[in-house]
Amino acid sequence: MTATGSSTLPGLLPDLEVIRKDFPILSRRLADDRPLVYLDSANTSQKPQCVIDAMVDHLERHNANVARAMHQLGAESSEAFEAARDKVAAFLNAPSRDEVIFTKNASEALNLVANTLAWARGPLEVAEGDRVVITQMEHHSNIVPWQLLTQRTGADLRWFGLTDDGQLDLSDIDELITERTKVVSLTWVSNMLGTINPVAEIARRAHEVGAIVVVDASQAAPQLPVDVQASGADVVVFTGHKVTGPTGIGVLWGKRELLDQLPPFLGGGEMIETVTMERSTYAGIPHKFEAGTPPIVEAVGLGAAVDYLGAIGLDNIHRHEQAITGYLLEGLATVPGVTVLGPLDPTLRGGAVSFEVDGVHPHDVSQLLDSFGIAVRAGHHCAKPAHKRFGVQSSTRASSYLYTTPAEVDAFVEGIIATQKYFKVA
Amino acid sequence: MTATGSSTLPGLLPDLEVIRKDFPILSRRLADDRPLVYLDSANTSQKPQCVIDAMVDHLERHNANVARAMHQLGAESSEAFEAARDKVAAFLNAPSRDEVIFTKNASEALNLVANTLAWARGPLEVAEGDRVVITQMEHHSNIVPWQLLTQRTGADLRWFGLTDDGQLDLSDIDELITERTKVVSLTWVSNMLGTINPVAEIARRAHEVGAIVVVDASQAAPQLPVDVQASGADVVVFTGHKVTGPTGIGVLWGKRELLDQLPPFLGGGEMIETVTMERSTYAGIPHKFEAGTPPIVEAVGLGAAVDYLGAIGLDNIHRHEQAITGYLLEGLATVPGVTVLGPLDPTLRGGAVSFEVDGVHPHDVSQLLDSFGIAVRAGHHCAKPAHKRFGVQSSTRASSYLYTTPAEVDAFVEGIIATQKYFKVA
Amino acid sequence: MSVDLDSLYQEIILDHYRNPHHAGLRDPFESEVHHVNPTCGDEITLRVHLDGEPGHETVSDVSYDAEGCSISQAAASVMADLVIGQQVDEALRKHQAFLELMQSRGTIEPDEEVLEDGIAFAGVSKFPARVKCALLGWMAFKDATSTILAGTASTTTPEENR
Amino acid sequence: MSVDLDSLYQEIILDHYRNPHHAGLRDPFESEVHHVNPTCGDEITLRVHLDGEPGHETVSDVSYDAEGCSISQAAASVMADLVIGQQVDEALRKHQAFLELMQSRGTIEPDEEVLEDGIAFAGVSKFPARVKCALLGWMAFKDATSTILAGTASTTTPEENR
Ligand SMILES: Cc1ncc(COP(=O)(O)O)c(C=O)c1O
Ligand SMILES: Cc1ncc(COP(=O)(O)O)c(C=O)c1O
Repeated sequence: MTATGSSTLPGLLPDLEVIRKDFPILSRRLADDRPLVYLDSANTSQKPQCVIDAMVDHLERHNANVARAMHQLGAESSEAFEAARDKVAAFLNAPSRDEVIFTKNASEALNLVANTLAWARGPLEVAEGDRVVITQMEHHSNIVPWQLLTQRTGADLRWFGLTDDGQLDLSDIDELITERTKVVSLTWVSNMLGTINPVAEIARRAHEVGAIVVVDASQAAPQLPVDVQASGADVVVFTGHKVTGPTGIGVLWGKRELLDQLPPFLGGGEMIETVTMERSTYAGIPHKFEAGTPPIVEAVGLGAAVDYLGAIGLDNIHRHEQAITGYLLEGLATVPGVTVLGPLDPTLRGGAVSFEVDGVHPHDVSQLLDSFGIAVRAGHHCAKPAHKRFGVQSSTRASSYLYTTPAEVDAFVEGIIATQKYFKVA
Repeated sequence: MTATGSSTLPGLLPDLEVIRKDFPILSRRLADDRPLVYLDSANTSQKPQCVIDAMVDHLERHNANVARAMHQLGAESSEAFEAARDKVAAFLNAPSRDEVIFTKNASEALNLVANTLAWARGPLEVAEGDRVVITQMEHHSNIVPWQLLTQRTGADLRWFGLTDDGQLDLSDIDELITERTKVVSLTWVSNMLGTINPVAEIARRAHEVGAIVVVDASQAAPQLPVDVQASGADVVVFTGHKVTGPTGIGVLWGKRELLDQLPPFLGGGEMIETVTMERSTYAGIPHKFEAGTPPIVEAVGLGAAVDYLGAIGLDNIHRHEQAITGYLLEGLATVPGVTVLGPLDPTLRGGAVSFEVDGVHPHDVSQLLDSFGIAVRAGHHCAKPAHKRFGVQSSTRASSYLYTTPAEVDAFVEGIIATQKYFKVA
Repeated sequence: MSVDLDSLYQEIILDHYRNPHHAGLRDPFESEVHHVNPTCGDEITLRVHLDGEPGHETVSDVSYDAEGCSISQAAASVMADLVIGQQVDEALRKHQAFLELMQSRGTIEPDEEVLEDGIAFAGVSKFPARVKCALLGWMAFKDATSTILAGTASTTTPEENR
Repeated sequence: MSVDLDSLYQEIILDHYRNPHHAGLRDPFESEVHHVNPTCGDEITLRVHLDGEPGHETVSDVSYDAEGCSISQAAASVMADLVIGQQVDEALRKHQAFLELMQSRGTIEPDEEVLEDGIAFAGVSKFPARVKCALLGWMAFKDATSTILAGTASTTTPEENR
């Protein structure tokens, strides 16, 4: 495939062919010698060579444990690990590097907040009678931790519903965000509907009642400039593997005042100040929340990843995603029997497009597309409640990224038409 | 350095020079063009090329999210990830692959057990008046989680003390393990003293009173054949980065009957059966305990690592470690002013040797050794209580592994002598 | 490797998908179960009605309400065809044969005597991600039947998560 | 890179290590603090005694009980020499100068007027793992002094964990 199909599309990354060369997997041939058309980036992104090389260089030349090792390799490894923290802090425009905590993924980061709020004593504690507010478009990872928290503490779990066009329904915000509300946790960008939420506005309302605002930026961080200070949030989380970094690492940024007051999450090496058999005292942030050997080579990979994205520019990536998403929505609009879930205006959304094909189950759609070498996701995308809201059990999702070309979108749309033919629904 | 100094040492791995070639970092030159003498393997092990290559191949050719992705890359990635679980199950002689849970490190695995026992309802619940028993030689990661558990629940934390030669003092076992005891958690091999504990015997006693036995195999798994069934334990944990695998992954093995009864730990994607806004039901093991995107490329690396160790043979590695440790203990015995902490008989211990040098602080010892290219660890090695037991605040630790040669031990012993000279204590 | 779509989507499978046999929930039944494929959300509610002496029961009826892909829907339909009217032993033997076929990765030649239309699913075993789909209804049947035989008839919701 | 051991272990440092000045805990004091280096376990208990008018206090005494490596012990000894008898402002200025020197990675030329024997630690700044050692006593002094000035004299146990 020559990937320059509609390279006149305004907003496309200018060096798209060069960027694609950075990703070794994009030259993979699949069954029947098909080229890979990877449209599952909201699930996990592909990795550029520079990320892989940074990890290999670390493993082959600098590997040692961090903090505790004082020899030359230990110093190199610690420096690489802490440099990754600096890079992530810069990526998020965090006021302090110490506010950046490495977790294993976004899910752990959200559980960290939910658990420490249950264990906190004093004003932060979430207890019986308190309220936690989420939304109906959350990923399961931003639902289940709060269900567990509210079940264990006797607090009350409430949520924003959705409008028919896949936006947050803010009409009952005054009933939801009240004096009782201790936490508001919401996604910045929906992984199913693509919706971009008005995070700063909701944060402002939540802060009026003194609630803590947690923002799940798992889908935002890959494709928008994320400025944690401008976001108004108290906590922002994202996951390494969706920002061209490796698995095994996630990020929790939190305001120092908040993190300082929260009790520790997991106990163990690295998070202590001093330990006796009877009792222990704990380190300051970020170490307080990083028990055990941290994801060292993963941090090195993530540091290289955010450097890579930063060099291309998040604004440019955002424009590219909007251009590709617009083109993909236009393409789908030409196919009878296809219904897109979520906003239809590409400027209101991220690059994940979920849709239904009349008469063909998403499994079967994705199976057919896969036979053409096109990778999409079928199922509930870890957003069962959002699917239920729209009366569907599952959907097919095509999600682009900075390496996606208009020609790939063309192949995808043709694939949908061929699928309809195969199942004799068109 | 020609690393065949005393290659006549009985028990050494026969292909030591070939094995060393598997580890790219071992050819690193440090400052002043010194060859690396890596004696910090109890802190983290070095990685063979096959582990690095397996990770690179996955990232460059097979990267996709697991379980949820149904396309070809998704199938390849899921297969690689689940194959790693099979490999780890075989490595541990686990009765079922489903009993193998991937965590982020050993510390998380221990916290998982401590937290779910607090949250459990019914006979497993650890509550006020119940007792948890640990030992004075535990790593902080097997102390702090139990302190947090007992503080939060009002249960009672007790521990086995140590004898002067660094063994567990089992003289008060009948007072410690009683009808009130719900959990006994102990390390198989001490990371500070090197002591190998009689795990099966303690497990037998603990089971007589119906307690759950948790074994921290973080130092055992790298160097002994670990058969979870023979161990008698209910839960065994270890960490990837110490068995020549990557950081970012740990393993929890637990008996199915136990794991099935425990409530979930972290909530999120992958660990659910079904989710509504009001409530969720959870997947069976192993997924119940694996919230969020798991450490995929790390599992691939860990799978390659346990294959690598298995091909060499854990029995052979154990013999090698004993031979090297014996040689190292002999070497230190020739140096006046050096005191080894822990058992002096190499057959009773693992390959981590902590010691004191009269008149020179461990920081200064390790700094001097580092200037000769020799990497050891100085400090409390995350075992403050064990240090306190022996009246020392910190120590220097030399820890070997399957790639360690007698010539490296010679260099280390000479380094100690040179250190004493530098600080004018000999 | 080649993606052998037609070996997956056999005409028999698509026929059963378009016109599922024995669909809809019916009385009487001794056990009703609800199974979910957690990966994709496919669901089935399934009822089993047994008749006959303890130790010699017959599967008098299997009825179900399923939502899912072509493979899962067709497999439920074929399963109902195969087990209704059979001795329980024989029905469970067919379950076992189907399970083995699905886990075979294309290496087993299915026995048409035992599996009838079920042999059309041989191709599914080469698509690991779809094996769960084909097994959803069968697992529900096994679960419901075992529950009755164990004398603990109730509504259960286990998961299929391999 | 070369491991410049002698730039780390200056003779002055080893002298202070072998014969620490002002060691031992003494009365009177307004604040006592206990600091730990969590990585290695090095510890210091340190007391500060100030005299004089609010706004014009003098450091009358600094006494300490420290357990640690040559660098941390020698740094505490040099620190006590430098600050005892100084105006608080001047003592804190020396703290600041020492901190900057330590964080300089060998790029700052230390001012002997201000730091006296402390200039011997310039080499430490090239060993990132040892910077914490050199700062342990200084951080304890800063903490204890600030506590007195804030009028909240008490025994605190913070950590040094950068
Ligand atoms: C005995 C022991 N237990 C637990 C751990 C913790 O392992 P990790 O830091 O990988 O969680 C270690 C290593 O640091 C150890 O040596
Ligand atoms: C919006 C959103 N939140 C949270 C997550 C969870 O991320 P992880 O699985 O890496 O923990 C995801 C991705 O799966 C996501 O899309």
